[in-house]
Order: sequence, then C-alpha cells, then structure tokens
Amino acid sequence: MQYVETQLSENVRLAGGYFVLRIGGCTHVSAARPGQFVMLRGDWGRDPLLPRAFSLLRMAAGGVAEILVKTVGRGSALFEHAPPGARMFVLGPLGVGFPAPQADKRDLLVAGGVGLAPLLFFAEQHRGAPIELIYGARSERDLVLLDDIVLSGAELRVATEDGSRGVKGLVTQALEERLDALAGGGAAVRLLCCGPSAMLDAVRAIARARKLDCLLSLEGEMACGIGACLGCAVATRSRPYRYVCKDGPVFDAGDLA
Amino acid sequence: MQYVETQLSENVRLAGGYFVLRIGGCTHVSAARPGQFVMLRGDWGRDPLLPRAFSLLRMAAGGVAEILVKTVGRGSALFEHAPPGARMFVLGPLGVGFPAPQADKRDLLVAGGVGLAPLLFFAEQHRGAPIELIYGARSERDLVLLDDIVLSGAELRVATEDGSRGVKGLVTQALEERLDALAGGGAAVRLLCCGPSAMLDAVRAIARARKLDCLLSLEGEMACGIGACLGCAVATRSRPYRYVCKDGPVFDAGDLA
Amino acid sequence: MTVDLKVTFAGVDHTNPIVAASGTFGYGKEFEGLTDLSALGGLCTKGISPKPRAGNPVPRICETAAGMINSIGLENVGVEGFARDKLPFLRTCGTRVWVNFFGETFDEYVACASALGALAGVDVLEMNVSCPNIKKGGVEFGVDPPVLRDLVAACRRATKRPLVVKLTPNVTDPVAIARAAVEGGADGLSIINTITAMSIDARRRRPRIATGFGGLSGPAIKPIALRMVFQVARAGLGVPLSGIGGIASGEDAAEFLLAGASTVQVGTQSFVDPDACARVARELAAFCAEQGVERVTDLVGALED
Amino acid sequence: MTVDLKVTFAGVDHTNPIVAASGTFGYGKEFEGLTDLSALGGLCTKGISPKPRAGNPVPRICETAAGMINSIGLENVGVEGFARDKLPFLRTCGTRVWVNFFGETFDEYVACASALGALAGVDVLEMNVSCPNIKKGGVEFGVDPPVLRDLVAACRRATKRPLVVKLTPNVTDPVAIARAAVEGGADGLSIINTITAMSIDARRRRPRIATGFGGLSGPAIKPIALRMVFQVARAGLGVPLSGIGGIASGEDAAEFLLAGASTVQVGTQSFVDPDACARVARELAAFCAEQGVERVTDLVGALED
Ligand SMILES: Cc1cc2nc3c(=O)[nH]c(=O)nc-3n(C[C@H](O)[C@H](O)[C@H](O)COP(=O)(O)OP(=O)(O)OC[C@H]3O[C@@H](n4cnc5c(N)ncnc54)[C@H](O)[C@@H]3O)c2cc1C
Ligand SMILES: Cc1cc2nc3c(=O)[nH]c(=O)nc-3n(C[C@H](O)[C@H](O)[C@H](O)COP(=O)(O)OP(=O)(O)OC[C@H]3O[C@@H](n4cnc5c(N)ncnc54)[C@H](O)[C@@H]3O)c2cc1C
Ligand SMILES: Cc1cc2nc3c(=O)[nH]c(=O)nc-3n(C[C@H](O)[C@H](O)[C@H](O)COP(=O)(O)O)c2cc1C
Ligand SMILES: Cc1cc2nc3c(=O)[nH]c(=O)nc-3n(C[C@H](O)[C@H](O)[C@H](O)COP(=O)(O)O)c2cc1C
Ligand code: FES
Ligand code: FES
Repeated sequence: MQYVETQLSENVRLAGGYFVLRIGGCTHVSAARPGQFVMLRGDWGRDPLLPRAFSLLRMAAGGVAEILVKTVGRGSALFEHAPPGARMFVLGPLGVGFPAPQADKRDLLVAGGVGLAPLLFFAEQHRGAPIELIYGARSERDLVLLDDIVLSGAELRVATEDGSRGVKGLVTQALEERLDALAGGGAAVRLLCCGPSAMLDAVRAIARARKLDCLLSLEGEMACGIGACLGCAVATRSRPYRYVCKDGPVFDAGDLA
Repeated sequence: MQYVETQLSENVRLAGGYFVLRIGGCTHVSAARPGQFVMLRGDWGRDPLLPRAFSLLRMAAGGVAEILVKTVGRGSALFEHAPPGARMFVLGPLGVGFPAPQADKRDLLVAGGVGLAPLLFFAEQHRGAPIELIYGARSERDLVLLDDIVLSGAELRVATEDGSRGVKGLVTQALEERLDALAGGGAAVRLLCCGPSAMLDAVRAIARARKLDCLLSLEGEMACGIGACLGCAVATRSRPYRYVCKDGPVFDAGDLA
Repeated sequence: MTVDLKVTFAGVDHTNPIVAASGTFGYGKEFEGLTDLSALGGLCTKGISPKPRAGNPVPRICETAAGMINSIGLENVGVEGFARDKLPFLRTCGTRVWVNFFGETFDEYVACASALGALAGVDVLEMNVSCPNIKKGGVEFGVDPPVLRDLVAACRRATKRPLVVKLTPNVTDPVAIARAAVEGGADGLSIINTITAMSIDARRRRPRIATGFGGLSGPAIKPIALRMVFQVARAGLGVPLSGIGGIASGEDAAEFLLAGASTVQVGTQSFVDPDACARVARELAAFCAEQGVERVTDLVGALED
Repeated sequence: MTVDLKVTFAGVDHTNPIVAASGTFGYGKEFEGLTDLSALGGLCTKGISPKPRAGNPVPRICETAAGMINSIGLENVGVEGFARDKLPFLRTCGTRVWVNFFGETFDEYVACASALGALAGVDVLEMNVSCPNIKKGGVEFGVDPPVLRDLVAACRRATKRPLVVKLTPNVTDPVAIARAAVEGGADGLSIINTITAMSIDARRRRPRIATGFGGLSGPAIKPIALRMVFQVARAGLGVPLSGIGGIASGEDAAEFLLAGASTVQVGTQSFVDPDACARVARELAAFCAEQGVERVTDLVGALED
C-alpha cells in the first residue's frame, strides 16, 4: 500500500461550512468498509507537513472516494479552497471499520458533525438491515446530506439544540427517548456512534448505564496513520494503550479506560 | 499597496516546461510598465514561505495579469500544477521598469528563457517604435510565444544552440552579427536584456566593448520585494549596494560593479 | 466588546503589544503606504552600529522549510546617519520607536548605547548580543553569562533609556543567560534572535549563503522560541519579556503572551506580507474579543499547565 | 551510469547511506507492505530501555510549521520484549539493524548496552543521550561534556558492538559535546535528536502536548541540523557522522553528506510517506547519476567553502 497521487474531481459545498471532496482515481480504496479512513494530503509544500485522516463517506462508482469535511483548521481550509483538478495524495483504506449488522440486533447510529460520514456509509452499505440514525446538530443549517440519509433507508431522527428542526435538545436526549420507546429499553440494540468527543462520552455513559453494546469511532492526533508514530494512543482496559489508526478508529466502548 | 487575493483564470501550458499564468482580478497592477514585477504567492501553507517575484508578461484586458514561468524549483512547481480557480495573492506593480524608447535610438532586445517576458511586454507596449528582438534558446522546443513576438511588430531573430531554428549558436553571437550589420557597429542602438546570468554578463561585455547603452533586468534572492530585507543587494559603482526590488530590476549596465 | 490592547513594557506604554522586529522593517519608511504604521505598538529599527556598515556579500538570504536564513551582515546607516536621516521620520509614525544596536567590541556597544540613548524620540534601546565577539574568537557575546552581564552593565551605565537585551537562542540554558542580562541591569528581554543555521546547494556544492552560516527565522522556529520564552518567564526574573519567533497571526501572538511575554515582535512575516504587523494587531484584538478577554494584559502568563 | 551507494559506518557496511531514524519506524514490521525494507541501508528501532515503558499521556504529538513536536515518552517493549518479539523479524529484513537505547540512570544505560550488545543480529547500537538525568534535576545527560564522556565510556566497556552516540542539539557548543562522546569511546555520532520545543493552544490556554515540552522534528529543523553536522565534521574528530533532521528527499540527503555525514537518517518524513526512506535512497542514486558521482562516498564532506 502506498500513497497514490490523484486529482480532486469535485468539491461540493454544503450548508454550514461543510463540503464533500470527491476524489477520483481511488480504486485502491474501493474495498473500504464503513468506518475505515484514508490519509490525505493536498498539493502544498512542507506545511502543513502531515497528512490528515478522513473517514470515508462512501466509495462511488469508478473509484471515486468521497469524504465529508468541515473547515476547522489549516488543513481543512486548504481542502475547502481546492478546485477540481487539484492534486491529492491518498493512502488507504486504513484502520478497522464498523462490524457488519448482527442478525439479532437493531443498529442505532448516533451522528454529530462530520461523524455523519462513516455512519451514512454504514447505512448505505447495509441497506435493508434494521438501521436507525439519530443525527444531532446545533441548528438546522448544520445538518447536511439529509436526502442521502433518507435514500439509504435508515430511519432518521433529527435533534437540534435550537429546535429549528426535529426534536429540540441534544442528540443524547433523542437517543434516550428512542431507547425508552424500544422494547426492553433497547436491549436488542447496538449503538454505533461518531461525533464530537463530548457526544462520544455521553453516548458511552448511556451505553454503560443500559448495558448496551456500543461502538465508538474515535479521533486522535495522528501523524502517520499506520501505527508507527504512537501519537494516536488511547488508553484501554485490554492494554495500556491502543492506537486509533491501527486498532481503531472504531473501538468497543467497553474497552476504553 | 497591499497583497490582493484573487484567482487563477487560466494556466496555459507552453512548450519546453514553460507555462503562462493568467491571473484575474489584477486591476491594481494595470498601470504596470514593462520590466516591473509582482510578488506572487499561491494558496499553500507556510511553506514555501516567501512570495516569488515574476516580471509581468503583459496586462490583458479586464485586469488579467499574465506571467511567463518555467518550473525550476518548489514555488514554480506549485504554480505549474495550480488549476484555474486556485487562490493567488498578488502585490505590485513593483520596481522600476525599462525606460521608454528614445527617439534617436534603435532598441535591440536580447532575451533568454523567461527573460522573454518583460521584453515582449516592452515590444507590445511600444508597438511602432524601431524594436528588434533577438531570442536565444538551447533548441527550437525551448522557444515560446513566437507568434506574439511577431504580432508585436518587433523584428525577430532567433538563435538556437543546436541550430534547430534560426541562427546556430549563442544569442550573443547573433547579437554581435546584428550589431556589425548595423550602421556604425550599432552606435545608435540601445540594448535591453533579460535572461540567465551568463547571458547578462556576456551582453554586458559586448556593450562595454562597443560603448553601447545597455539596460539589464536582474534577478536576485528576494524575500520581500519592497526594500526591507536587504537580501537582493547588488554591488554598484554609485553606491556600495543597490537593491534589485527597489532600484531595479532594471539596471544600467554601466553602474554595475 | 472593546478590548484594551494597551501594555506597558520596560516602563514605556504601547498602544498594543505588537512591535515590528529589528532588521525586518527597515527604518519604518520602507513600509509607508504598505501598512498603517500607527497601528503598530512599536517599531524596532535595523540594528545600528557606531559607524555605517555595507553588509555581507550576496547571496545573503535563502528560503528553508517554513523559514529563511539571513546573513545580511548587519548592514546599517550608523548612529549619525540614523539620527540625521531616519529618526525624524520615525518620530512622526505614531508608534513607539525601538532602536536595535550592536557593536563589534565592548566599547562599541557602550558608545552606541550612549549615543542612541541621548537622541530624543528613541523610546526603547534593544541590545543585540548575537554578534561575534572578536576578542573571544568570534563566539557570540550573548552565550557566556559573565561576559553578557558585564556588557549589559556597561551599557546600562551609559544611558538612562529603557534597555532591553535581545537574547540569542543558541545556548544550552536560556535561563542562565537571561539571568545574567537581568543582573547586568536589563529592563526587559527580547526572546529570541535567529538560530544559527546552514543551507547547502547540493548541485553547486556550496552553502546557499555567502558567509556559510546565517540566522534562521520564520514559522519554523516558533516552537523553539515559545519554549524559551516560557522557560524564562517561569524563572520569574522580574523583567518583562518581548516574544519573537515566527509570529504570523493574532493567535500566534496570543500564544507568546500566554507563555509569559508582554509584547511580541513580528519579523519575517513582514516580508511575506508588509501589512503583517497591523494585521496581527487586528487579529489579536479579534481573538481577545472572541475569547472574552477585556485587557490583553490578562493573557500575559495565563497559560494553564 | 551505475552509482555505488555502499558506505561503511562505524565499521559496518551498509548497502546505502539511508537509515530509518529511531522512533519513526517502529520496529520495522509496521512498514511491511508499505515500503521495501531491503531498500534501506539500515533501520534504527524505537529507543529500548531495560524494562518496557507505556509512554506518556496524550496528546503526545502536534503539528507545527513544517514540523511536529512529539513527546511519546519513549514507549517501548523493553530489552526482553525486543529480543523475543521484534528482533527475529528485523533479522530477516535484509538491512542493517541499528538499535537505539536509553536509560533513566547511568546503570540503566550500561545494562541496556550490555544486554542489547549481546544479541545476535544487532549491527549498531545507538545511544540516545537526550533523556533527563534524574540525578541532575532532569537535565539531559547529553548537555554536560564530562557527564556524557563518562556515560559513553561506561557503555563502551559494556559491549563490543559499534557504539554510536546520538547528540542532543539543545546545546551552545555541539563540538564540545561531540568531542566528549568521542573521548568516551564513541565509534560514530548521530546528529541531531529533536530540539526542545513547545506549542500552545491559545483557545484552551494549554500546551498542545500533555507534558508541556516535546521534541521538534521535520523539515523545520533541517537548517539547524545541517549546521551542527557541519560544525562537528569540520572539527575532525575522527569518527563518522550520521546526519539527521528534516531529510525528505535525495537532495536533502546529499546536503548532509556534503556537510560531512556518511550516513543519513530519515525520521518524520516516514510519517508523511511510509515509503520515504526507500524513495530517498532512490533519489540519492538518481542525484549521484545526474551529477556524475560514481561513489556516494565521494560526496562525504565535499562541500566547497
Ligand atoms: C480517524 C479519523 C477520522 C476523521 N474523519 C474526519 C472526517 O470524516 N471529516 C473531517 O472533517 N475530519 C475528520 N477527521 C479530522 C481531520 O483528520 C482533521 O483533524 C481535521 O480536518 C482538522 O484538521 P485541520 O488541518 O483543519 O486543523 P489543524 O490545523 O490540524 O487544527 C486546527 C485547530 O483545530 C483543532 N482541531 C483539530 N482537529 C479538530 C477536530 N476534529 N474538531 C475540532 N477541532 C479540531 C486543533 O486542535 C487546532 O486548534 C478525522 C480524524 C481522524 C483521526
Ligand atoms: C525581478 C525578478 C523577476 C523574475 N521574473 C520571473 C519570470 O518572469 N518568470 C519566472 O519563471 N521566474 C522569474 N523570476 C524567478 C522567480 O522569482 C523564482 O525565483 C523562480 O520561479 C524559482 O522559484 P522556485 O520556487 O521554483 O525555486 P526555489 O525553490 O526557490 O529554488 C529551487 C532551485 O532553483 C534555483 N533557482 C532559483 N531561481 C532560479 C532561477 N531563476 N533560475 C535557475 N535556478 C533558480 C535555486 O537556487 C534552487 O536551487 C524572477 C525573479 C526576480 C527577482
Ligand atoms: C533579514 C533579517 C534581518 C535581521 N536583522 C536583525 C538585526 O539587525 N538585529 C537584531 O537584533 N535582529 C535581527 N533579526 C532578527 C529578527 O529581529 C527576529 O529576532 C528573528 O527574525 C525571529 O523572528 P521572526 O521569526 O518573526 O523573523 C533579523 C532577521 C531577519 C530575517
Ligand atoms: C515520534 C518520534 C519519536 C522519536 N523517538 C526517538 C527515540 O526513541 N530515540 C531517539 O533517539 N530518537 C527519537 N526520535 C528522534 C528521531 O530519531 C530524529 O532524531 C528526529 O526526529 C529528527 O529527524 P527528522 O526531522 O527526520 O524527524 C523520535 C522522533 C519522533 C518524531
Ligand atoms: S497515527 Fe501514528 S501511530 Fe497512529
Ligand atoms: S527583496 Fe527584500 S530588499 Fe529587495
């Protein structure tokens, strides 16, 4: 596996500062599973130095990798302004994705921000499986790709903090309500969550309290993405440290220390 | 005067690794005179750190600045791959250009490599004046913009080292031949030269030997382009050092130490 | 929210903490029309020596990753030329005038401090001690604590003006050096000057700088500068610090303030963008407003660690 | 033109001068399938200590301009784990095995040198002396010449393997430090380790690295590393040098060779591109061919100045 040089096919502006990069020439990533990620560099000098990790949003036909980005810093800002034709360097697929749906479990996906990407990928990949997606944001204009979610067949629930769309409140409130509504408090439910770390913590607490299976897709400071720099350490019960890039980014919530 | 953020309109590939950047939104540079330059940065991080100096090739209608570039290092390579729409930051016009043609003198422009740019600009600006352009290159495929030169009305002579086009030999041989052919060994001639430093040195020597007026457009290591860093010093007779960015890039050959 | 950007540094009030760094802002005049000089807290001149200097042969500069190396050779107009040709303009700029100076010998330093300190319109004297000490085989004055202490003390006696010592980063222990400068009577410390560095043109098999070595500056050195400012700040030497090294944005400036500096200097970035100092000041104000910081001085040393 | 890339370093022949730098290449295995390990001249392991270490809390790394800071905390599997789980694979890689080691005390260093030196398949021992000396208030072992000389001498007595000392750049005078290591019996010197640095998150008002300070690496430090290699090379201490710091291309490698190194190490760049070491080796060969250099050793110290 090596970095492959390719080009940006399309840079699709969405609402709320989000955008989707469609990167052609990514047949090497075609076999990626939801939750896996790529390391991406643009055509810039030696600054920013390090590639950036991005969960795959989907693999479209013809080897087009799609990722969902929100501008937060220098790397993402450079991607935001990258026009079609801009050179891209892509390594992947990396990491361990979400395990496939289990026959006896309902999957409740809990998404916030760019965390929507791997979960939407999951829903699209496992069309037909009993999947629900609870999607939280500050306000209606921070919600993206709603049509795609609906098309995936996942049952969508939206929670916005200002109540401008869906239930008013945090995504975790919507989650609790949904779990309460499900038979046995959601005992036959598996939680899959990706989003800001406060959200991950809250979902983890709910899973612990209700003794639910729970898989979290984590972020971490990454330099290499391949298990070499030891930067992306996360403290776990099974070992002092595991690594987001090699052992994750998807972790069993129960194993996190 | 400030850096103006704008976009690349077109990136035109020419022969021999040359390309022309057409940069829109440059009305602030519209009044530029031939020989003046701009400082240019692309949309990259803090590396390459410094802007790059480029002589103007021409100012096209609607505030489009055109520059002629050949890839030699990191900055030019990034420009080579910049697609239309890429962000550009432009400061200028800077420096002192070529003085206008004089009534009693014939202007012999001597160009090599990207040094063609300011001289072609000069010829286009002073259409109708008695201007000849001697253009040297290693081989035919290193010659660019020949049609534009012809259209400018300048009398074109080409010299290639391998003889694949025009006179075989160095541009300075073609220059000497032309001077010999002119009445009085070219006494009523002014030389304007821009090109590799070896060529500048040779033309300077010819001018000295024949006691001709000679203007050279120099390069120099530049950080700022505005006379602040003192990096682009050039030793002169009139002062210990002058500065390519403020006092040049066009210098009277007689003043160079 | 209006943010109070005023700071007092070495007893001199500044409208904001942003100072243009020595050697990167000429004598101010070079930036007229390219930026609003009165938007700067202060402006430090090119280093002045007793006599004019023509500087080093070219090439004098080269670019490196996120940085540059320079060996300008302290080209300057000399004390007299400065007083006659440069200072009158500087006095009209509406900003604090810092004058950077140096010598090749102990006596030249003292002569410079005395002459420059006597000029009206000079607000702060900044002593550049990164110069080779000819007597000591060309080792920088600023690397040896006892030498530095004596040099500062001698300059201190020569003038009443606020005297700020600009430290070299090329040392094992910046705190020991800083302490020596304070013992010598420094009213403040500027941290850091450039880091000795080299670049080689592999094809020509030559150094890219005519003098071989030069000084590295720019974003590349920011993490080293920040560490040194923090080390010296934590040592609590009782004098204010001016943070320098790779500052290119208001957020960069805030980082140095949090580490313990009370003014910051913008150097190389003025080459990348002549409006950089004023922009950094604007961005620092915006940063404070966004963060609910009413007085910029509240940031100074406010790092939680 | 075929170029002879072979070099002998500290008595050990290498197929080419490119060595993967310690801490940036795991134990080799991590790069299987990502690059051709046999294309490397050598591969230096993560630093090994007598006992396994879990390393520092997160965040352990952050990016800076053209560089990064790390404070991994020397996480490693310990001597036993290394011998059992890592060395067998390394012996099959078709490249020279450099083992980097360190201790928290004098005795730990010696124990490590002795134990690692006794393992078959270890070609070069590289001593990391940038660790805090607990006895001396946490100052690095490598900044004090007499301490360093004694430490190296003790390790020297503990093993017959080629012993290379990796110098810290956080010093006023790299030549004095280098000389001390050579007096202690070093067979070679690796120059440089990371530069102590800091990054601050201005919004959270905290250092970006959990431990506050960390080590700066990457292209940002290349001009400083090159200067130090050149300084030490010029001092003519009679041992070969391994140049390290920001090397990302064959031309970068050539610059270090010209400055006087006879091997070079590629560190941070392996994070940017896992194939970097092999690519640098290919590019160095192409550079030599282009320049008409028949033997890569002809470049060593060939700077004209
Ligand atoms: C496994 C994995 C998957 C990821 N998937 C995605 C994805 O699908 N889409 C996406 O947009 N990003 C994703 N990220 C984050 C991405 O890798 C970058 O960290 C992010 O784009 C910020 O990079 P930057 O260069 O813009 O910011 P930087 O310049 O690196 O940082 C700028 C500032 O933003 C802060 N910051 C950095 N990352 C974040 C963050 N994630 N949230 C908030 N603040 C941050 C930094 O602390 C700093 O203050 C993923 C990260 C990992 C580890
Ligand atoms: C007043 C002025 C006008 C200029 N006009 C033009 C122009 O119209 N078109 C144009 O293409 N360039 C022009 N240049 C040169 C331009 O500014 C850059 O120096 C050039 O593009 C190389 O930059 P780089 O980033 O690609 O190379 P760098 O990464 O800066 O350098 C890479 C390597 O190339 C070498 N190098 C740098 N510049 C040159 C050069 N000019 N020729 C050969 N080798 C070089 C360096 O020494 C280094 O080894 C001008 C320079 C000045 C000072
Ligand atoms: C071209 C140049 C010239 C400089 N001249 C001086 C000088 O005369 N005196 C001095 O004390 N520092 C001088 N410096 C150092 C700067 O003032 C500053 O300390 C250093 O560049 C680090 O800041 P920066 O990274 O923001 O540039 C010079 C720096 C550069 C780049
Ligand atoms: C993440 C990381 C871990 C490192 N670990 C070690 C180590 O265990 N022992 C050591 O001697 N050097 C270690 N280093 C230093 C490198 O080997 C090298 O000296 C330094 O990074 C400079 O080279 P570079 O700029 O090519 O990265 C480490 C560097 C990094 C970035
Ligand atoms: S990102 Fe380097 S080990 Fe995970
Ligand atoms: S480029 Fe800075 S003075 Fe000319």
